[in-house]
Amino acid sequence: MSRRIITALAAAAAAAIAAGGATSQAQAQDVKIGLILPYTGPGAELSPQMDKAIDLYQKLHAAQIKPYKYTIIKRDSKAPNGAAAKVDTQELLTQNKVDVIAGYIYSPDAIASAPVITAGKRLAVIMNAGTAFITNLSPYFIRTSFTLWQSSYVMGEEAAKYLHAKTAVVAYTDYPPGKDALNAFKYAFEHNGGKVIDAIPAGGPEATPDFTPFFQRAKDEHPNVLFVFVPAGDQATAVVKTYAALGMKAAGTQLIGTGDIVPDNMLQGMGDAAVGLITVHHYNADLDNPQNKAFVAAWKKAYGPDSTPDFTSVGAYDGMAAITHAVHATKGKIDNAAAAVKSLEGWKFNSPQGPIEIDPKTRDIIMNEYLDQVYKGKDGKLHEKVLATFHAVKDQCKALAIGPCAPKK
Amino acid sequence: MTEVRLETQGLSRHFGALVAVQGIDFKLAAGARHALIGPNGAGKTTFINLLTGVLPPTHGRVLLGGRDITSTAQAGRVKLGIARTFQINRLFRGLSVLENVCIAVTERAGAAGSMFYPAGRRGDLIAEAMELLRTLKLADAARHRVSELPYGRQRLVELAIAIALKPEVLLLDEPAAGVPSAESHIILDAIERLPEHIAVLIIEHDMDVVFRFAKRITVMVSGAVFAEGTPREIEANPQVREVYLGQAAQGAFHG
Amino acid sequence: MRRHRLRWWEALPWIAGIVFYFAFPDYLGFGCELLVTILFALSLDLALGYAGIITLGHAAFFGAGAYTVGMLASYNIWTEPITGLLLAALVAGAIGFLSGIVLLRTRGLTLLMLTLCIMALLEQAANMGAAYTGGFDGLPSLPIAPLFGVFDFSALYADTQYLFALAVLFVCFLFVRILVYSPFGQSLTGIRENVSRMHAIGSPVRRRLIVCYTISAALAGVAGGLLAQTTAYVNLAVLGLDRAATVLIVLILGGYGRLYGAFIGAVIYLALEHFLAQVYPTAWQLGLGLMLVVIALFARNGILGLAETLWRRYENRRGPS
Amino acid sequence: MNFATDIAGIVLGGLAAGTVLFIVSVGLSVTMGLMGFVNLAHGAFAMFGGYVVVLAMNRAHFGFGVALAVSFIATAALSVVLERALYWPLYRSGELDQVLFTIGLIFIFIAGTTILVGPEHQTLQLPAALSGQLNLGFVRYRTYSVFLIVIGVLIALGIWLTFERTRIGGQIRATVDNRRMAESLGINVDRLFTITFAFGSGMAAIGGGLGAEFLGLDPQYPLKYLVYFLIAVSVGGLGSVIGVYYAALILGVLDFVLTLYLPKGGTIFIYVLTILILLARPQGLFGRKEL
Repeated sequence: MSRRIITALAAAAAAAIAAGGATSQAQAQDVKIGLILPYTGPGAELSPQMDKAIDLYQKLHAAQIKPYKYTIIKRDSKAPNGAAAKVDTQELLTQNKVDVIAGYIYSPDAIASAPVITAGKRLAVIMNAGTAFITNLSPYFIRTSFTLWQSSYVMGEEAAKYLHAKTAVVAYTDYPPGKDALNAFKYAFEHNGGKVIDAIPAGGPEATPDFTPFFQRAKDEHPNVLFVFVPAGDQATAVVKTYAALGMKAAGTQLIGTGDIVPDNMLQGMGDAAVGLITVHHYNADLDNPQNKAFVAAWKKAYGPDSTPDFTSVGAYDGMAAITHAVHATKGKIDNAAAAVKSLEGWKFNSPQGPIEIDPKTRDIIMNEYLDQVYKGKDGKLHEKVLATFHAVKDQCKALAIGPCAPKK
Repeated sequence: MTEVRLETQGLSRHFGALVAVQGIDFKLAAGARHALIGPNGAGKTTFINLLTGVLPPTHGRVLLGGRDITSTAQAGRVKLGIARTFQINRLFRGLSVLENVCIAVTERAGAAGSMFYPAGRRGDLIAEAMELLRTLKLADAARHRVSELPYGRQRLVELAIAIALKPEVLLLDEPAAGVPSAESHIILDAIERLPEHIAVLIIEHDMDVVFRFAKRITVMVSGAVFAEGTPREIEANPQVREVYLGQAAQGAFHG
Repeated sequence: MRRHRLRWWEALPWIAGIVFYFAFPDYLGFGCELLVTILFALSLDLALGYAGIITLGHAAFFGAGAYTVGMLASYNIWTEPITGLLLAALVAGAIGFLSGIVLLRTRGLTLLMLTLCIMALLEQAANMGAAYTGGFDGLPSLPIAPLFGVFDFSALYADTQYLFALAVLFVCFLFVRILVYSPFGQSLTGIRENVSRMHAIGSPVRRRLIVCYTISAALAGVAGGLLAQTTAYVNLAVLGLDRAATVLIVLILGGYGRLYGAFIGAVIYLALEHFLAQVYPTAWQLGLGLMLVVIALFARNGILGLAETLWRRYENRRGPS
Repeated sequence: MNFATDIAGIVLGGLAAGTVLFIVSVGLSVTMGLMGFVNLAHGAFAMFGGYVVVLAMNRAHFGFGVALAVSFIATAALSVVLERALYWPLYRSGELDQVLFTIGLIFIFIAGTTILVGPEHQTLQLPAALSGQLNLGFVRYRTYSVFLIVIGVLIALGIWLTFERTRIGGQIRATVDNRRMAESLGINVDRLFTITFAFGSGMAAIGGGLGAEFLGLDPQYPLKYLVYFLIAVSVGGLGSVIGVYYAALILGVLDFVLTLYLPKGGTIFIYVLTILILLARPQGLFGRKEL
């Protein structure tokens, strides 16, 4: 008896699944995008910046998207432990039958989901997760954001070449992006004649530590530059404030970092303490190119004059552009992951951040990096000016085949 | 005089500068019915805690059947045959009356560490617990949660748990405390029916209880033994009357 | 005293577990998470619900088990799932035993803080050893050998994992069930209900607590190992306060010291979280918070406690029978 | 840098960090000690207070001091409402039910803040007089740290005097020691709870505002720092104001010096210190009764 019930239930379930599959076939013009971002938990403040960019892309490029229509199904990846993101990925693929997966702010979320992406055979566009080796974990990953090796490597070179620094202290958040930043900076700086005299792990990514003891230590070591990586967020504000409050500039130590310490949407909150900081990043809202001017103008029109896009927004925006390209290139059959990935290998795009390309070998982004300095504009607000531009920068971790970045045999 | 079961020699306990128990030499005979009385704060409960090993003494020794148990831990003394009840109930309030007693019976029988058969399968232990409940007239409440019983019957459970350990020495800390006088007789009846070989030391304020029950009385004042003797001797001792009773309780003393 | 006898309704969770497998093949990933959480909550119930050991650091053992399985698999030393779980139990149990010896002389808030700090220490150690543990990014794509050498763990549908997890939970549940109704379990209950009375009846309280804590830790280790196997992934979060606090909430919500509280709590908490988050990805915590507050205010000892109170009231209204 | 200025830097830095911890945690210690209520949501009141300060300054353009005062009053008022409506029925419940309730409350605060204000973190712009560096004669140091230390001393002194010298302080001490006795002496324990709870929450609000410079401020605040508050309270000893003060300062300075000289140890020191202290003194440094 019970066996019959189970069989009946199973049959009903199978019918339901078949019906679901049929509807997605019927509306071939409809492209379903599963978007996985942390809408709650420590990463919650990053998601709206990406959501807004995704909405804005669809608004600005409705003509390019046609004749296709995007349906975006949002899922919360919650705390950055990979578990929720993995189940989200599974269910988006098996229940919602999405054609493409996008998002992933935290690297563990993308790393945990990699086997599911491979088994589910769908294109997955990484819009923020930065650990360099992620793209090795599944053949269907492409990345439109960045790795810490790109910005930190250039910063390491330029600390030696442009700033003529001889000694540096590195303070970094003690998790993989921080360690990547440290390794990349150290590699480049020391290959250009500099010397990293101390590397200080400064707390974890969640609770904001008191930066005073770390910076006090750095100050006492009198380096030419203090290179800092912390996740963009309230830690960045605390870094800039502590640097200013300890009077390190007067003591002869210049604060430098990746753009994470001066995220565009938080810059105004840092006040004068941020003036003069030098960073390397692939984007800032003041970049002078026509795509960015249009993008920022449209953003401010849509979300108000006090709202500003930042590098996470651009990662999401470019990710949508990549999806649009793949949809057209595969004639709507973007659910054919191999074809979709193939269409994106070597894809070039004029992004608000400047020209970008997807490296056909690594499926990772190739982008410009900019050496920026913060200054106070005539409008009384803080802006960034570009001191130098570095073209077509690849992820150096994979280029140099360091550690887990070396392709697995 | 019969054989001494429990003995203390120069037993003292200090709490910082406060001397709670001061050089007590005390003997409890086998099968004794012995009462310990004294005003509040005289150190009676501390004395019990020293006897049971809850507190280590500052000075002095505790002997059980001639053997020095001063450094034996509380659990060890229970195994040697010293059981006690508490002035304020310490019961397993969320469990049934039967379970309360069964926990004690199982522990005494040395079966409480067994993991791989249900406790309910030890029919012998349950039967023993039920038998005990019957003698204490608690059998009808066996399946009730302890917290649902009237306080007087809860005091009986308190007593039952101690008896279930089959002690040689039983220390009762105000067994009728807090029980409405209308119900206190059930406690007294139970105490009177305790097996004769058990040496019983009872702390009690109610002089009716003390004189009905005790064959011997020790009076403690300010942590030291003030007087000891038969009920008649104690009753006749004018100093005890004065110190212990003060002015207020004149006449309560078997008057 | 005859509570150890099986009752008909005790088959229901397992029937539901099997029906779930056939009815919701797309939800098995979530199902695995649910089963792991139930097992973890069950292990906590043994320590907290039965022995009254209040801990906010149980993820220490969960994480130890997860890392045992994860690191052995990641370096291709040991990938067989069943023995892998036994090893996880062994490692977690050993840590439970050692920390139990040190910690279990304290109680209340002190014990809570000590368990919490031990867990935090392990988490920090795992972060410092990121070269071996993978740290925050974790150990990716763990190879897990097929079950009995035949059934592969599927990444997309998690079907083998689900049945395996269900079987593991069943075995562990039987073990816990036997334990709590045994004389040993009875004496744990005594310790929870009144520890000073247990001393007074001559119970070796500390030894019992250490034994209980060790078993509980070993079971938590199995749960952690199971997580590593079913998700093929392990990272620092398995040792985090997040996981320890969630399992505590799950258990209190369901009702502790009741064996089935772990089931009820996990199902309601996770299902609410999962499905609310699908509908309101940004605001689901509001609904979850409201539910916790309401349950805390109107139920004593969780949902099962509430059910018991209601049942008694109903029986009383019907009059004594 | 010479040795003396090094020491001064360490002491000032550590004291400042400890002071923040003290101001946020002191209310928790008193309410947990007094009522035996496990109020894990204490940090939610600190967050609420911090948001009131930031919003009052950024949107209503209040001064820092005025904003702090407004925040104290607003948070205390909110806490009275919650205490009478929701906490009160749980006083006689088990501590685990209280844990369930307060965690639920944290979720509500997190979600509420996210929905009403947004998920992004808030920055607090200090008045010019408090930013930059201050010359103390023997050393130049971060002005705001010095300011915090002074405020911390004043608050600790104020609370201590209230406890030792006023009627209500005496009542609180009596109730912490023995609630039943206090009730039988005719102390209105219910009213005392409400007043203490409101005051403790108000202090948390001040801490949220004053500490924002170091701890930041976002919806995750109540969970992010919960462990640190609990550590300060348990190390100090439940119900002991002075205990929390010294515990926070000791932990602050020791953690500061250890992270300064052994940064590779990460956040490990605070946990090691807590374990050692609690194993040596389970009731906390200044606690009189078991936790």
